[in-house]
Amino acid sequence: MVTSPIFDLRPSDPTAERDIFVTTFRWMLLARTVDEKLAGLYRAGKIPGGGVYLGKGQEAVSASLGVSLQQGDVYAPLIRDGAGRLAFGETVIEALRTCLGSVLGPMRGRDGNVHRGRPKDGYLPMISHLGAMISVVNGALMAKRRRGEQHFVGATCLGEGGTSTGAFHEGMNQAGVERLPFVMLVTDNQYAYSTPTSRQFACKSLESRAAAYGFQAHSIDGTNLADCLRGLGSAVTQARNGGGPQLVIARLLRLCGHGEHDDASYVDDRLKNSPLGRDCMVVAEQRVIAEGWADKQEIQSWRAQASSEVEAAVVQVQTEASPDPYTERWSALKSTHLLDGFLNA
Amino acid sequence: MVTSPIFDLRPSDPTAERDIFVTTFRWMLLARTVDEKLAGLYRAGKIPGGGVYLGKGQEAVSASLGVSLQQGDVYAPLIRDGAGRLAFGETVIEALRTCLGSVLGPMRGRDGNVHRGRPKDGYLPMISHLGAMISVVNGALMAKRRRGEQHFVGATCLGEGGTSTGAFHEGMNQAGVERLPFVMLVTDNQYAYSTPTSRQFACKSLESRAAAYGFQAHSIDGTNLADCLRGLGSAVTQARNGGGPQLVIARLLRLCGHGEHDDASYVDDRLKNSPLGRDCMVVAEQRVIAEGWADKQEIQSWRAQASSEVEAAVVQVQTEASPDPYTERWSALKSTHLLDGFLNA
Amino acid sequence: MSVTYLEAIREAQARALADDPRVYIYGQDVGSFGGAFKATKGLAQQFPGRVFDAPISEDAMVGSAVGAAIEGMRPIIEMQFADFSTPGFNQIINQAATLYWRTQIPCPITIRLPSGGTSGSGPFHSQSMEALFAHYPGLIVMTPATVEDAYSMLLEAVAIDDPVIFCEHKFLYYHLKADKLPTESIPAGKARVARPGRDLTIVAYSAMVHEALAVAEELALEGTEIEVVDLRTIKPIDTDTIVASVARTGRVLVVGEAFPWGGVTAEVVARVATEAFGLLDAPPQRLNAKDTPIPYHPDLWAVHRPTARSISAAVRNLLQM
Amino acid sequence: MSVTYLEAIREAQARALADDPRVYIYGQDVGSFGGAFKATKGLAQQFPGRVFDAPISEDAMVGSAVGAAIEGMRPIIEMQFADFSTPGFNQIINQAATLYWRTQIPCPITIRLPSGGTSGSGPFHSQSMEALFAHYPGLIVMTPATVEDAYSMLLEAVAIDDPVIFCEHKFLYYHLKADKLPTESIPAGKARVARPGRDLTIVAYSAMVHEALAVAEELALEGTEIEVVDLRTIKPIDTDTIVASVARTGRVLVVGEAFPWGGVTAEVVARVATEAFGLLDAPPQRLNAKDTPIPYHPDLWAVHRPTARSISAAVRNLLQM
Ligand SMILES: Cc1ncc(C[n+]2csc(CCOP(=O)(O)OP(=O)(O)O)c2C)c(N)n1
Ligand SMILES: Cc1ncc(C[n+]2csc(CCOP(=O)(O)OP(=O)(O)O)c2C)c(N)n1
Ligand SMILES: [Mg+2]
Ligand SMILES: [Mg+2]
Repeated sequence: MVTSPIFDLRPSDPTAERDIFVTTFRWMLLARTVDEKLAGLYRAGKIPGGGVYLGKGQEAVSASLGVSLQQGDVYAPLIRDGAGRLAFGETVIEALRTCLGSVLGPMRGRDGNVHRGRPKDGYLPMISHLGAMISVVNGALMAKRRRGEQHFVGATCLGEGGTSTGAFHEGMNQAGVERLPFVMLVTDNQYAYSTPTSRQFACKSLESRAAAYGFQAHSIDGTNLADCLRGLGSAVTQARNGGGPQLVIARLLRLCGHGEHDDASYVDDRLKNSPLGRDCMVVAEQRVIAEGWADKQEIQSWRAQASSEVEAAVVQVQTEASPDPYTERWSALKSTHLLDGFLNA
Repeated sequence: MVTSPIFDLRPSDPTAERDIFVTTFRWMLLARTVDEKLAGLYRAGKIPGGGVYLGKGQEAVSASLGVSLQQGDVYAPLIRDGAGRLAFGETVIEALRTCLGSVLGPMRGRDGNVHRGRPKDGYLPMISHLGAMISVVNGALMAKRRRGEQHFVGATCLGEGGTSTGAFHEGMNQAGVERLPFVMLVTDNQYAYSTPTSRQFACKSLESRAAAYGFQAHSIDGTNLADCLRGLGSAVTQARNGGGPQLVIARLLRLCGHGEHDDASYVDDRLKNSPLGRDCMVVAEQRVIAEGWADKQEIQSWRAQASSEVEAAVVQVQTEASPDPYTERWSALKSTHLLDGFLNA
Repeated sequence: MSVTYLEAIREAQARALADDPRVYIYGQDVGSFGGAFKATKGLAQQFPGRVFDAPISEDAMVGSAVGAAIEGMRPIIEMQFADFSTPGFNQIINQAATLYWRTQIPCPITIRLPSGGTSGSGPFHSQSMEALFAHYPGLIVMTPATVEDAYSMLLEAVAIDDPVIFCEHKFLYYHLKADKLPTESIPAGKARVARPGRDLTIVAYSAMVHEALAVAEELALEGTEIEVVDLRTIKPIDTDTIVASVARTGRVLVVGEAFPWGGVTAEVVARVATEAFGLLDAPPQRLNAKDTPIPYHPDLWAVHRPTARSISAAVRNLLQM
Repeated sequence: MSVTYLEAIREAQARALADDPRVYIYGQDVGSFGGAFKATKGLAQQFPGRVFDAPISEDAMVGSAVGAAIEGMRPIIEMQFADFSTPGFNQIINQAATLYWRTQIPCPITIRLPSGGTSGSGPFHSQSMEALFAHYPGLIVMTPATVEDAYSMLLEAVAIDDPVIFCEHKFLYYHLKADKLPTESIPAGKARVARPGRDLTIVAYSAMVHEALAVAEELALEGTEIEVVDLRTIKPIDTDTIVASVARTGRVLVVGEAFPWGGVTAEVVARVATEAFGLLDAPPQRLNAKDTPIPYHPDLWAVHRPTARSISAAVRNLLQM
């Protein structure tokens, strides 16, 4: 894992609650800062592709998974995992390069926004088709096991809507049959785009799906960082220690539109005013202060540090070249000798 | 439902246990007779397509679903449902015409063996892709509901192996969301072709999948006709009476090869010698005798009746024409004006 | 008053719902939200219970449409993007497309695929999948290029007793406008000469028709008259109209936005070669997208797909042959 | 000793497993049972833990292969029938086929599709799906027609750093025999002149090569020399070899077993029309299966697909042109 140049947020004592909590909180802060910047760039028409998809309200659960993973693990985040990506080792500049279309980004302008990763480092780039990453993670874990690696874990993320896909089912079932060290994090943010959960599934709780695949189930309050750290930490540890596949269901409310183009006016006010509607950033900050782990001023300095990292990255990325279609290698194959000459003339 | 000409097996008093049991048993006998005939024709090289897929050992569970359904219901049987098909209203001759490639069969030689049905009568012809019929039944039920029909039920069948498909998941989930009067019968016959259940799923029991979709679960002993009638009768009744979707898991052992080309040498002897390995025909016959519902001689006469019906049908079908490729209408569209002239020249 | 391509699609669905109680619309977010692109805006409110949200289950969406069709309904299925029809692919080609042939029971379903590239949509929200469906027997594949066709062909699609894959182009959704909805239309299965000419024929469909027309405009200034044939449906293909055009011009360039191996352009060129061989003054030519996934970055995308610029170059080249 | 096409496939897999520890085989019933067609017979026993059964989950089968490939493995995935690749279609075209282009990480997976028609297999166990995969960038599609190619191309498929769709023809499994396995081979991507001739070229692939050769035999008796080109891979297509053949013969018939809209025959005819226009003495022709699902009944099936008989008729017709 390559960490962000100025942000090398490793807890100094990983057993100390304060250290982990504060570290994760700072990843959340950084992710929220990136997201807010992206929203601003979007409104200013500065996103080449035209769209951005944010993780507002989901930072706690996302970052908690990211910090629970380590080098050698496999991680396939999804659409609302800006925080987890950073915590796993993505740099701010990688994120921005992808969203702003810099040719220096990991996807070199070929793919954009949330579709980014670094497969060599175990960080897999999602395709859009929901559920499709699960079996890819399975395969990576099967390969690691076959090679005799040990103590590794694979994890991927999905919204509650994504659990309705056939790919989810086949992937979960496969992880169960192979008894992989796999963590499936489902963040139930109450909507799939505009679709409420009542139109998405009829089970009493998504946790009930764990038994259907031989997974162990965990429930977490996604608005509460402490609970996220506990639940995901425990799921990852169990998977790592031979406990087989784990399904973690986090509950919260998406605090943004599906994408920044969406005003999310369909979101039920009762949900907004319910405990699910709490902002995990606020809840986490309150805890930091209540525990005396940091004061307002210190938090303010973290925020400022996040801001300046993000601003600096944006400035740098905006000077970077976009991909040049005329020097671009228009080839989908590694085996150049097998390119079809007629099509590539 | 058109019933078989000589077999009009309706229980005279549907509340009388004897009547239902004996009626169902006789459908089972008829189905077993058809299957044995098909196996013989297969060995004699008389099956034009070359393959047959039998339901040996699964007659009780299959027929029990068939007799539990009624006119106006939707039924999409699968590969091992010869008995259920007959009980639902397929005639022996229809079955044989399809398997022997008579142009008078419901599929007119275009499709064969188990791929047959009469959609107009609610009897849907399966495609091969496992799990694909579930959502088709859902759609038919949604249409009936939309039209204001009442007290109808839809049912379909699958092997335990078929539950690993994405189509199974999406269909089950959809039935749950729409809260359809739907019965999903999964017959766990311990193998999917050669694959044992340990390589197919990791849940402790397939019943656990009911909760994942908001279904009610039922377990039945597939070797025991009484239990099949009870379990499927109750599931169908509950679905019919507004109880929402029902998942029925029947356990037994496949007593034949995957198809008649397969000697099934991979089947574990322990399973053969376990209660799962009992032949439902034998178990049911014992019950008939023990209860004094019929004696050996009467049962023998039923068997003879089944045989003569099947033999007569085979003789008739063998005189029937096969499809003629030169008069065949080679068109996949109803809208003949939209046929592509170049392709259909 | 003016009406966009997208509004035409909405209006056609409104009319289909109003005219025929057997019609309903099912897809992700199509209900009270009105769809990711707003193609069903207001319809759930206007037709209570007949426009409703699906789970993220494309296989089940299509499968259920077939079941409903067997029971006499005429469902419209909206895929959120054409690209997400892959999980529904099996039900489309093996269930819907074979039903009539197997059973003689018609399968009148319409599957709407918001298709094609728009700037920044990337590899998984930009695909033109018409060729996959056209390859399989039992499907009709429509690719409307105009506001009028978007409206009248969608109404036809719903009325047709066979499954129709309706490829509506996202690039045309907002920008393409007409004065009003049409009252008459060419029937499905017939191509349209979108612009007459005598020097060269461009055969195109969907968004590429407009790129072709732009090239025709450009070359007209130089005295070259390009005939543009809009295929309208790509299964069936109206070979006669194409051959008649080639008979007039002697030169043909076939343009498609899809990937270059196979697809509509290969099929059209192959037909021209077979049916109009003697009418050709030069080898028939094709222009497609590049043989890579569709890139995210607008600068890459603009070169990946054919545009007026690359079409114009191909036309000039062909005119020299 | 003689070796069948099917045995060649088994032997190639045995050798790939023996030569490279990164290779494994995954698919329904491929383990101790040896596969529905016995293409992996004995391999699970010979290579413990490296040949294992999958659940009935084609999507997950392919997805996991991509994940394993990212981690450096070289999986072989067996689909039980090509027709059952549809539930795995999304992972093939959107995950496997785009991985290298998106990330520069190679995706060396081989997906074996038991393809094509055999008597009585019906609409869902007979399909030739090569065109679907060839249309998508990022895949190599092989269609071996001989025992030798079945062996050497499968070994190549496993060695190639890109996803390969290996369409093996079920009709050839048992009947096609060779004396021994080859020690040398033409490289993938190159077509082969299966029989030289001067009067007309038949371009074919997979099982149709043998129908074409039968026709060439038949016509040779009448003094007509047919050249038969076996494409071997249909993505890429070896245009040069085709054009060179057309240069010799001036006439070309392209034969495929797949459905008639689009596909290999359209692509080849389109290329010939574009690249060899001046070399043609008559319009290029195609012959495909009929535009309906594949019928179950042997009598229908025999007329649905091209055979020596219908090819011969098409050849005679083309020779008159
Ligand atoms: C197979 C598939 N169908 C449709 C889509 C279009 N789509 C993208 S995101 C989305 C909603 C996802 O909802 P959920 O899984 O709950 O995640 P959330 O956005 O709420 O985080 C949909 C329908 C898709 N990406 N994949
Ligand atoms: C999607 C799909 N993949 C593969 C197959 C091939 N196939 C046909 S039957 C079968 C085994 C089915 O096992 P199960 O569902 O347990 O039913 P059983 O035969 O035991 O009754 C397989 C793999 C198929 N029909 N559909
Ligand atoms: Mg959600
Ligand atoms: Mg089974």
